[in-house]
Amino acid sequence: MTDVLRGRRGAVLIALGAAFVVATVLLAATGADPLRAYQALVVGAFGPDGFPGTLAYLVPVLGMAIALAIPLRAGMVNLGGEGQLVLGAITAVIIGLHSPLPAGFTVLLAVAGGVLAGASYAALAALCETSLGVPLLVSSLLLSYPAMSLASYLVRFPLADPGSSLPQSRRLPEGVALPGIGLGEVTIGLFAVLAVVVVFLVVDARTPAGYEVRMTGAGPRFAAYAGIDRPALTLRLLAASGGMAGLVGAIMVLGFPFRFIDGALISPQYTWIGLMAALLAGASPVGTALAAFFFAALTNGGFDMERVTQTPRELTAILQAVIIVFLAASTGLLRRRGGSR
Amino acid sequence: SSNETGGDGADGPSFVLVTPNPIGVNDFLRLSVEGVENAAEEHGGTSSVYESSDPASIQQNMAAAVREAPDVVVAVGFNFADVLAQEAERNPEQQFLFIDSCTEESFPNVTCATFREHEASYLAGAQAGLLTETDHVGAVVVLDSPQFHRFSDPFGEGAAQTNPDVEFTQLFIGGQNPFNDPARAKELAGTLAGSGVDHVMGAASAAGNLGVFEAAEEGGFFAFGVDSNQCPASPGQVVDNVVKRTDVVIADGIDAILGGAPGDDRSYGLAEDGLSLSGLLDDASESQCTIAEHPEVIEEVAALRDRIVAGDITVVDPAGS
Amino acid sequence: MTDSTSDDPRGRPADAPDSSVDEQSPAVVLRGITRRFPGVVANDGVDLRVERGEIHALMGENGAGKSTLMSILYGALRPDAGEIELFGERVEPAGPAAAIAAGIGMVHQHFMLFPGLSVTENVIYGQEPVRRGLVDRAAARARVVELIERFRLGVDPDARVRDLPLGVRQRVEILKLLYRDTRVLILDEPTAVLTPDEVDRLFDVLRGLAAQGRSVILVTHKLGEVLAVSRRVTVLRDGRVAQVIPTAEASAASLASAMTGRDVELDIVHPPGSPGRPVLAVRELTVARRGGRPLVDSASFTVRAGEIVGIAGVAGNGQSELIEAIVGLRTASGGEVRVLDADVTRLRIAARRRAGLAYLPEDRGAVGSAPGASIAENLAAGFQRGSLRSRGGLLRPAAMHAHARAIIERFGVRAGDTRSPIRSLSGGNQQKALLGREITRKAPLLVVEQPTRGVDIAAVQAVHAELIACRDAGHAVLLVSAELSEIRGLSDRVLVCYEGRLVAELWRDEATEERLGLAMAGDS
Amino acid sequence: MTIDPALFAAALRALTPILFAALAGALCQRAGVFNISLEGTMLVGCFAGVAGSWFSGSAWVGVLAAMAASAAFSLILAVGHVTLGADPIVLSVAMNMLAVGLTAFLLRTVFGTQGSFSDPALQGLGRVDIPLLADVPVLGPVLSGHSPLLYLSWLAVAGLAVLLYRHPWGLRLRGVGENPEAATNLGVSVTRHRYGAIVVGGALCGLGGAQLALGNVTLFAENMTAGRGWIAVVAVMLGLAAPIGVFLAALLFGLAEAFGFRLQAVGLPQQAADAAPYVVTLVALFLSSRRIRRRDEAKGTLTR
Ligand SMILES: Nc1ncnc2c1ncn2[C@@H]1O[C@H](COP(=O)(O)OP(=O)(O)OP(=O)(O)O)[C@@H](O)[C@H]1O
Ligand SMILES: Nc1ncnc2c1ncn2[C@@H]1O[C@H](COP(=O)(O)OP(=O)(O)OP(=O)(O)O)[C@@H](O)[C@H]1O
Ligand SMILES: [Mg+2]
Ligand SMILES: [Mg+2]
Repeated sequence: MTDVLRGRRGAVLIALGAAFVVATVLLAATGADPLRAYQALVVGAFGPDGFPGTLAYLVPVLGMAIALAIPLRAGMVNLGGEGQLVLGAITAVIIGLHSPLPAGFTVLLAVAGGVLAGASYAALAALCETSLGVPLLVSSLLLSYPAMSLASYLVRFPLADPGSSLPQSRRLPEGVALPGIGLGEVTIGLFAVLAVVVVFLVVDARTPAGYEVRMTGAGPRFAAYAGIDRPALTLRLLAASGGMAGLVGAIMVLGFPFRFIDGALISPQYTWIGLMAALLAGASPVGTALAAFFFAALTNGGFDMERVTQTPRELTAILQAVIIVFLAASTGLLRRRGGSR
Repeated sequence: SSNETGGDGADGPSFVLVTPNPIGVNDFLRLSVEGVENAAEEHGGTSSVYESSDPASIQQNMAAAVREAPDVVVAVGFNFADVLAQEAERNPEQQFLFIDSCTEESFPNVTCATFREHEASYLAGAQAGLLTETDHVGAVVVLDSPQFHRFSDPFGEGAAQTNPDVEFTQLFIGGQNPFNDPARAKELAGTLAGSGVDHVMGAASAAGNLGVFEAAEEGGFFAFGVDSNQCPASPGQVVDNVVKRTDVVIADGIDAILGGAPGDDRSYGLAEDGLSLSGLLDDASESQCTIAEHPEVIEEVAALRDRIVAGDITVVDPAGS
Repeated sequence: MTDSTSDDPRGRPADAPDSSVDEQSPAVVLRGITRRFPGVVANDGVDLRVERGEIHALMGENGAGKSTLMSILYGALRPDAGEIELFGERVEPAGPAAAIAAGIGMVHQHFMLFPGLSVTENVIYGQEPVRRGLVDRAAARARVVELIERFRLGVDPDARVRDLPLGVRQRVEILKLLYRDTRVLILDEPTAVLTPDEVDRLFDVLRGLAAQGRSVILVTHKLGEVLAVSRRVTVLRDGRVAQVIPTAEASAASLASAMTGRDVELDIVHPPGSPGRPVLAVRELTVARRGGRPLVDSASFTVRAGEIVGIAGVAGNGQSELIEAIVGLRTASGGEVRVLDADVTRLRIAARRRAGLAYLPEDRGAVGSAPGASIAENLAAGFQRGSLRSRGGLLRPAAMHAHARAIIERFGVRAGDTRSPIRSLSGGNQQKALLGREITRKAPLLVVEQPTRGVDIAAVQAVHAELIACRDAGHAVLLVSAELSEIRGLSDRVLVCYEGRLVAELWRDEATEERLGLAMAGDS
Repeated sequence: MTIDPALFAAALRALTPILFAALAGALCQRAGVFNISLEGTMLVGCFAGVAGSWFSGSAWVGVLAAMAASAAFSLILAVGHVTLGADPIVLSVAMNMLAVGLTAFLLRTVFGTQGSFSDPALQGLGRVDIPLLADVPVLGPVLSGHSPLLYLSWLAVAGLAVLLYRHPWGLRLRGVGENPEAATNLGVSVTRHRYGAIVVGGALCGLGGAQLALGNVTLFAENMTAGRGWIAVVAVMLGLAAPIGVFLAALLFGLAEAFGFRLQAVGLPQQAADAAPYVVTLVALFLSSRRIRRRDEAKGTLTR
């Protein structure tokens, strides 16, 4: 047992070391000073100016990572996170713009609406599998596109901001916003996401439902035999997953710039980075959170590296991909060691 | 990434340009970089450029630019509206030059410079109206959104002005990556040609327009470019371009701010020479644009420009409120 | 091979000499094979010698190292020490491909088939007949059909394997070896899914092969089979060779004690049960199949408290489907299932379990357990919403582990840490643990399928004792087994399934081997 | 809107790059590898195709360069997933990111430009007129006069079908996908077959990229695959990873795109045109899976 563990730590260290070497070579090859680049990366991620940015980035990345980890724990892959995220955001905006209630209630209603929209859309993907026989992987991915198109249509026409030529919604009324926490643009949405992580952790480790989810992931036929109702579970897990994605969407639009901008939630690839974090960690709550934090820091530090050193921006993308490839390979190696044979 | 230029101007003024997208072949952004660099040289200062890739990095870069506390932060593109307003409010000492858009509220430390692209598109349309043999012109447009209608709608109106029989059709690229899909842009231009269009406005992004020009070359029809002189990309196929003189505008704006007159809303159109057509510029004969072969059209369009400048004709802004 | 004239049941070497150069050398010689796994020495200096034309039995308790040794011979595992000699030549282990090329073939206990491919494709896989660069499908099919007919295997060469019942899949595995013209056949517990008749047929085939000079290594726990078909026996115990004797000099008792290292009472006779009120009542239960006769055709029977009802039948005659319909893994198209007073026909599994059902499925690897999950997690299934919760509704890890420990101790499971994955237990120990879990539920009705398949003698006896104890505690037990001796030894009543119908119901005394055999062949 | 030969010709052009990538995906799926790196691998092919053609002056050298570069790129998935056991989804997503960064980086270093590269001297693949067929009234304009790679893609469909269902390698590959352990036990190397599928798939993606960058247009633009690799992933699912099925699925997308263009001209919102292919696919999947499900129900293997 102990020597297995030693082997694992070794594999991770080797992988990180290898990524580091490749990154250094690439940096040096383009004439950049690697030391200065790494310094910029670390300062950009954790320095006093950079850390709020890392936290701001952490909210959507961690949120989406948890959203996707929830069904992944039962072996179900939700590839439709982008659609659910966008629907949650646009719903929150619609409520925020049109609710007649006082601002505080409107915010609560918008968050609830976002969660509900994401949850019901993901549940639709689940129904496609359980009632129509279209595999979840496919139905969730395919449903994602019409949702994005719908949001795109809404902000160009009915919700369009008349003052701007950008495809974006009108700005939410004054006060319809999540309170900030005094760190850059970070709002209490961060705590909402962290709270979900804790709930996920407890449910996963300490409740019958979490146990049933894990067993479904470990052996779907065993789970069926043990009386776990897969269709119902699929529906619930996807609703939870989509609800979380919708929550992230609502948090994002209820913070700066207080509106829905077409593509703003898609192009930073929050969903895919989150999915990678969840997959790398085998969907375990703590592992997923750590991986998400690592990616958030890496991405945010990358901005600084780009600005401070002379590295071309393409190089940052290459470096990130290289690091991910090596990480994936090392966790693969781990899984292989830990598995049979 | 950032590019610092100017060693001798260490104690002159400093400028930071923040872009909304990677610069790439985006002529509009390239001209902006030129404008900032020229201004730095002229005033004996330094300049650097922060390239953004998505909304998250726009926010990051803007914050970083303000932390640098240069003499002027130059932001290009409507994507900055919210971020700039926020930073301007928080940092009243910092001067901002906002190109191509303006904040909703006005701030004393924000100078805006916007373009009336529709005026030039209208002139390009007028050329198409005069030149079309099928009485059918069209446009290939990145997205069905107000900002891009400023290029396409006035083009149709301009054509109708000079040729009342003309029919106008516009198609939108869309899809998963509208700004980088030359193959789809080309197919759309081909579709237009198939329905009888012989002059196409290419408002299909930098990469997309290359697809439009290829289709023109293969289909034997004509196209119009935007932002800068695109005629050399496909000599013989590109009639003319809607040129945005971002460099001029940036230099102008920086002069105004350093000269102690910040906070203006400046609008650039045909009258201010912030916009033009390649064919109406002095070096039209070297532009490789086919319009050079039609002096009579140039003449007629120049007259039209004068009427717009004089206020006889008002071109409607499709994105205007 | 059907034309074999050898009457000798023990497969003496063929009179016709083999044409190879060194005809004296044995087919297989293993010397000093050692293989360690973390914490265990699975094989510890094992020697094995198999002559040409010999059927050699390899015996041993669960975990004795049989599979490991065979995997080494087959090239799937590398030994840490020792040498391998085939037909007089020293060989270096170089993977299954080399072993296949050297004439070694193996039927694994867990079938190694491609469910989505046809029988023919499965058989020719890796050694396809080729014509003009492409697979010669006509030749392949002809060859497979010829083998099927010659060995009376009764397999449809065009069927998809995923549509075939387990018993037939076994025959596909054997077909694969026959097709490859294997000179040394390794069969790991090949009879586990076969009926007596099929076992006889298999043995005929094996004897015929031996008569041709081929060698067979038979890995099994079944004493009767070893005595019936093998020429010599090697017994492994704790990774070492405990005994090598000619079968003629062996007896069931001597083999059993060589395996276990102690004396084993073999002929245990269990007293009959005393049936009480009906617990399971099945009425006219039907499972339809599109475009064919029903998989289960109006089955009706009752199981009472305090009795064991056995269901016998040739694999593929609807027993599995009947059980699945009773436990709720399959939808019935007609009829009724009642547990105690509740009609459960339309209920999901969870509800049926609540109504009083416990169930040990046939496929313990995929259905009965989640192999990668821990022992504690596997044994908690069904208890997670019950005794393992704290008052606040949370699962208590300590309770989960204590629960697993209790089952492990009570049912004599040999297991270390309850946190290690259940697949790290040997088959027999897995089986005891899972049965323990189901019995611990104390449900009025216990349905068990093939409870001792692939399990060693000591474990068989332990499982049987538990089933009897369960019955005597007043539970109703429904037992499905392909093992006639098991059915006869445990059941108070026996039902025989043939082509989806229950064709016979025999009381304990009536259920002789002959009558059961006849009924299973549809001749009632 | 008119339905004319040009519409179908446009559909065929639109489908070709998708088809190559989808065939690659199908091959990998058959070998048991879930490959969603098609987008990035194709993009690498676009760049290598343009670079190869530019420096050699021959479009065909460009095609070979595209195949070689994409095949080499796909080795990341092969080594990472097959040899090192990494998760294929994570690797694929990273590869897609890497391809965007790498091609942009190379565009900057090799061509000294950003965003896109095009030059009148860059050799494209040109068109082939098929004798006789070109003169047939309706069929001629639809089927003749396309890039040679378009015809090659049809050969690839047929070739892949023969390979998978008639060639020993194909049988072994399908077995590897169905039950790798069983394949290993019959002496068939899972590693070698998966490497084969991934690398051949890479070369197919390279062909798709070459068709896009040297056939559909003659230029390279950053990220120019524009989601076609993802459509290919969907086409693999819809086509059940069978060559003909994948072809039909890709054709559906091609038609949806070509029709979408024309429907725009009569007032269909662009966003609706964008969403349409996915909705159509979902419905098609629903209909086909209903058939499969009815069969399963008949067999009673529905697990509750
Ligand atoms: N891959 C492995 N990793 C760790 N231990 C193993 C592995 N394979 C076998 N063992 C161990 O080696 C020993 C011998 O196992 P083996 O499977 O050879 O026994 P067996 O005689 O075939 O048992 P059975 O009758 O249950 O099939 C057991 O203690 C087992 O736990
Ligand atoms: N990862 C592992 N760690 C520890 N032991 C393992 C592992 N994998 C397999 N084993 C051991 O190897 C054996 C697997 O061999 P085999 O396949 O013969 O088991 P089995 O056939 O299920 O057992 P049985 O023959 O009793 O049914 C198990 O008994 C188990 O003890
Ligand atoms: Mg074994
Ligand atoms: Mg075994």
